[in-house]
Amino acid sequence: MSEPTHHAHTVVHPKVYAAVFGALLLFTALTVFASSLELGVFNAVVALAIAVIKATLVVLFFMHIRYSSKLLKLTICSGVFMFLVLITMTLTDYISRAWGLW
Amino acid sequence: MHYFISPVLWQFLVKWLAHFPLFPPEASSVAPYADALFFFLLFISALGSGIVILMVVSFSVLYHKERNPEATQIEGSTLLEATWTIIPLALFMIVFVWGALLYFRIYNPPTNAMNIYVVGKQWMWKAEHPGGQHEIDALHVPVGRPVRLTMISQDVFHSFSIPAFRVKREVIPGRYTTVWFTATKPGTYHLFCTQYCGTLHSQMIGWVYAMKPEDYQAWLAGSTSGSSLAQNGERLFASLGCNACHSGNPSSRGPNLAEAYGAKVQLANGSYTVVDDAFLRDSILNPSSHVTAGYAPIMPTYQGQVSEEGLIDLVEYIKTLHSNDRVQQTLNTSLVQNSGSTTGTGASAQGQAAAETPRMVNK
Amino acid sequence: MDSQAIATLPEHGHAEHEHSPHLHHHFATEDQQREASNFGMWLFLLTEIMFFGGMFTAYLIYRNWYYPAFVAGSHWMKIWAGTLNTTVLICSSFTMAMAVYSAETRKRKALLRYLSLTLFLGFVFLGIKAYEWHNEWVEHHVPGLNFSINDFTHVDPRYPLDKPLAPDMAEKTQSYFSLYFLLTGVHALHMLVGVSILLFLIFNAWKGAYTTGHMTFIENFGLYWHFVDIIWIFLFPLLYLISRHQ
Amino acid sequence: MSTIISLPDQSTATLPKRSYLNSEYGLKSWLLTLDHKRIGILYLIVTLFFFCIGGTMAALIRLNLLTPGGELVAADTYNKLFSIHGIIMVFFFLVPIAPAVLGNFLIPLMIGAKDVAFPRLNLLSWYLFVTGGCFELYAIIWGGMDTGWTFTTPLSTHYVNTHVVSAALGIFVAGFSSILTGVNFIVTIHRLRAPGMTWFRMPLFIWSYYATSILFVLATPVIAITLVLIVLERVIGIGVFDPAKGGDPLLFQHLFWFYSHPAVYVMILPGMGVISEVVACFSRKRVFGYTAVAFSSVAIAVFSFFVWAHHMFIMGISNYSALVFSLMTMLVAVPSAIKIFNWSSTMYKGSITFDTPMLYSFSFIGLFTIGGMTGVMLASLGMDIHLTETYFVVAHFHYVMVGGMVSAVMAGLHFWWPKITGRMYPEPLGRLAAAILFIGFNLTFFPQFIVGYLGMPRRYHSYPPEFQVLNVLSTAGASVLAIGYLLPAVYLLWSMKYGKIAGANPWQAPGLEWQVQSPPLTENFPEPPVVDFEAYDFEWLANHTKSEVQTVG
Repeated sequence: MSEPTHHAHTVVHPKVYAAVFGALLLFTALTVFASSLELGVFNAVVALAIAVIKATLVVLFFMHIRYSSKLLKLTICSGVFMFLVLITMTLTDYISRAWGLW
Repeated sequence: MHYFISPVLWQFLVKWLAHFPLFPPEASSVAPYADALFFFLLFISALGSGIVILMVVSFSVLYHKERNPEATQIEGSTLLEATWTIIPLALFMIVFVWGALLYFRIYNPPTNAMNIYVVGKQWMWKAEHPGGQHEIDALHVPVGRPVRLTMISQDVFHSFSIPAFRVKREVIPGRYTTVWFTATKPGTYHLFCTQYCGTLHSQMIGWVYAMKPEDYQAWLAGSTSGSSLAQNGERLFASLGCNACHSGNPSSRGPNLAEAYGAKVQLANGSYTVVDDAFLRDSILNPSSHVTAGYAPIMPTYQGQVSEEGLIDLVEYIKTLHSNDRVQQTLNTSLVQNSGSTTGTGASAQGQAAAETPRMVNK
Repeated sequence: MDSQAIATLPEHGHAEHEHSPHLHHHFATEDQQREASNFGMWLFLLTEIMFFGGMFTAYLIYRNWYYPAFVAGSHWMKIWAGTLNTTVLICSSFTMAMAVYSAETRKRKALLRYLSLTLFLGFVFLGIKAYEWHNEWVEHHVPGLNFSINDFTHVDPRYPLDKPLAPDMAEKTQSYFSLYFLLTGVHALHMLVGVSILLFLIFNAWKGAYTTGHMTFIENFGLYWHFVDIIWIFLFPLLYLISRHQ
Repeated sequence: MSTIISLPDQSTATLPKRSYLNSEYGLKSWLLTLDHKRIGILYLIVTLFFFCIGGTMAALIRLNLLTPGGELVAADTYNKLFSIHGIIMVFFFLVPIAPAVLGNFLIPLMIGAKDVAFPRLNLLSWYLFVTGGCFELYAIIWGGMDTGWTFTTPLSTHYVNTHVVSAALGIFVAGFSSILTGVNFIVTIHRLRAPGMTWFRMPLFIWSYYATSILFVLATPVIAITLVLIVLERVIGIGVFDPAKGGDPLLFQHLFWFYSHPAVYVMILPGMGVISEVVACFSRKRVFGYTAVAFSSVAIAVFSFFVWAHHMFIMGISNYSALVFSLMTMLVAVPSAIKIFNWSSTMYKGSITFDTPMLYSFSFIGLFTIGGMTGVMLASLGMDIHLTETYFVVAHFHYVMVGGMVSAVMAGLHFWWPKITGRMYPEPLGRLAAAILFIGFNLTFFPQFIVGYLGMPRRYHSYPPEFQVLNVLSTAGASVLAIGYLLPAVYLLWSMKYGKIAGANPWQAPGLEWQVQSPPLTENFPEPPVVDFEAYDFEWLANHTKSEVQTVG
């Protein structure tokens, strides 16, 4: 096989889980707090950035991707990439309609 | 051949076979451009297919098993593969640029184009000329003059297609789309709905009559309905009470509409936009998204109260509005009319028209 | 099954794997089997990303178009409920991770405890969500079934600074609530599926199925559960938080 | 080194005593089987059943178009006919036929695995497919649907009263069958290759199925959610696509085509894989530029995600988007062109025989070239305005899907028929059928290019009389085409009982699947094979057989 089938299977220590759990709770509190501030456009940016960080933490530690093969990392990246393609290419159409005829 | 079948049938067959077209007429100014691209595309298609067929056939003959019992293993050839990557890519890029130029030619109307409105509904086309001429499943246009169609659908997607002009555009509910053409040859051409739109989709067809300018003028004069779109719009404007706020007075609650069409306005959210047909239509239906800077968002929506034809009348009226004299005049007459019951004064002609207009609404 | 054939394979001659009852015949080793099912689960999660992708696209477009309606709509969301639910889900993710850990370390009792906790938290989440939906039903905010724009055309007593929406924009709050019910509904459907699988898992774990070293199933379920959590991590700010400002 | 293979006389061969076909008997052994080969055959039966339905609809459509007035059926019946034809053919025939039938049967055999990675999931996806099919049959039998296969909103949500909901749910359920099949294939190809089967030793067939599976996994969920929205819109009226409620019907188009354009490549990529195998085998040569062909499969899969809005050029997408999507569409045409040229050059200095699969491949190359070039015409913005929504488009995608894909499926079915059943079909009839199919196909669909450029819109129940001659030609061609489909059905069925015994490797092909008996054992390989040769290594095969003949004889 080209991919190693004997991948060292890491057992993640509960301490790591607890730390991630704490961080997630912290970020939840932070995002709720941030939503009460008037930041204009940055309200959305901050909220989404925090959501992305939280999701990344979950994927990396709870879902063990930090300890997984390159194949899995690539798989997830490709999924996220296609998701972004769907959103951005559709949205560019909507945004650029305002440019009218040219 | 005709000895074996009945002469009548033979004659019928000959007539049938001799009188069917293989190429559509070129009747608009863009048609030759479209056909030029088409012939170029046909040429490269033939070239490509020709090369492939030549390769397949000649290899089949040359390296048939009888003739060449043993195959010579070849890995590939980077040079050859690069060749047949780059040459098709270059050809496709030419096609892309050419096609894009043609696209802009077909979809960007010249500024001096005359405007005709088209409303699509299951299953008919209604065309409305600015002079108030209405037609169903037909469109009369003059030769040699750019014509812009502003189109909208009342229900589902339709598609307005005139093959002889090589133009087509989807007609969408809730949004104006435009297409333009200059007819070059007088004649009668097919008009199709090409987007599947329900049971009688194939009956949503009609004819485009391209006429010499003088014939067109005669037709216009002969089929007038008595009042132009702008006049209808004016009556609707008054009957909906638009003039109460859009009176043009400096103190009025709505923006001044005279000479508004084509101007650039600032919206309440700070962005700038050009007032065009679509903007006017959307402002009537969704006013709160189109509030002009400096005005309060108090305009009610007219969604569901005005038909697409009514909206066209209003848009056409606002387009032709160059001063507010008439608006104020109507305002006065309707005031007079409103107070008519108490004062007993007779309503003016325009007031009567305004009273009649509810029939125009929700037709 | 010809186990002789597997033994002749040079690279995979691990004797202890051959007779494992969990090894399917078409895999050479248990590691290979585990990696394969792990990979398969991730591919399935990719389809889930795209599945939600369509709804997120719709959400972004309409938020762009009808921002005031989204502001008004999200003002009716109960932040405390959303925050509580986010916390509940994060806790359940943690207990799920711990359950997987317990299975890895072959502790049956701990596994049972964590799975039951996860199940409990899953029910708490669904309960809070049901409470919110019930409220929205009472407030006539369910598009298509029970909707009235009344709340948006008049000043909301809790947000006295908010201006009431014009009727045409108030109509567009339906877009917000459609997407709200669509997104939370599909998410809750995933939760329901997850909860049902959890019941099944607990039953099997009670019989000691996952503490013998074969834990692919529980691992993959963990991935699913975390994924549902991630979806909520995005839904919470999108639906509750980011549109609260004019 | 010589590539001439001298096999012992195959005519005395007998069917192997034990095979996947006779390992178990009874309906239950088929319906509960976990064997990928049996599941492939289950798929074959169901997809061919749907093909018969879709084909009947096509025949009625063509008959109705014989006369300009459309006298055969009423307008709404006609609309139901083409809607059913489209939905069945796209979602229940073209999408599953090659991946689910040939892929299920061959992928494990070709990479030296005993089964796909998740056999139970595989069976589940067949049941999902059948369930989806039942929804569809329900919709058809209880009155049909008349939305067209594109479900254009707001027509499908507010303006028709037919069985749109069950049709959409059927596609939704069948979509999960595609997704699970895709997951299964990707994992199988990554994880279950035999020792020594590196990525660049894999047959090109596997590469193109890998690309197809990526499309399955990433594109199908989007149409699933879109159809859910359609159903919700019809049932409770949530208004996401309804312009009256502030929704945008163009959003539906975006989401629909985000799946449905890649779906076109789901339909054609497996065909390309088949052609690579067949052309190499009957030219007795390695495919010219293996790497280029392999990567162009992946490139097609990736690029196909960036082109969907070319179905919407005239629908009022922004000029900017029109430019971007037109450009991307031009780019996706390049890998297809590379493949065509590479297949043609594979024949150079080969030792070519014209067996039935090879004839079908020629038909594929010819028809797909025309289909591809007309695709470039449609991708060209300005040209698209005139051509789209006319019979030109109809002809174009039939050239790609029916001319291309069905030719490829026929090539594949004939090529692997001896492997599937252990018996040969009558070769002369096979060649005749291939010729009839090619001629019938061109007669049917070439006139449609002309009538399309003349402007005849698609989905018309009646049409202006001047288009009649071309439509009559087309209908006449369709009757020839029908013979081209019926003839193989007859002789393939006949050959299952009476065909002569094929032997393990009737085509003397070097692929792994040909190194096992036909029909194969349930477990495929008694011993896991160790692959020490490249794909299409005819020299290896010659040596291998020579040494075998020496040791046995």
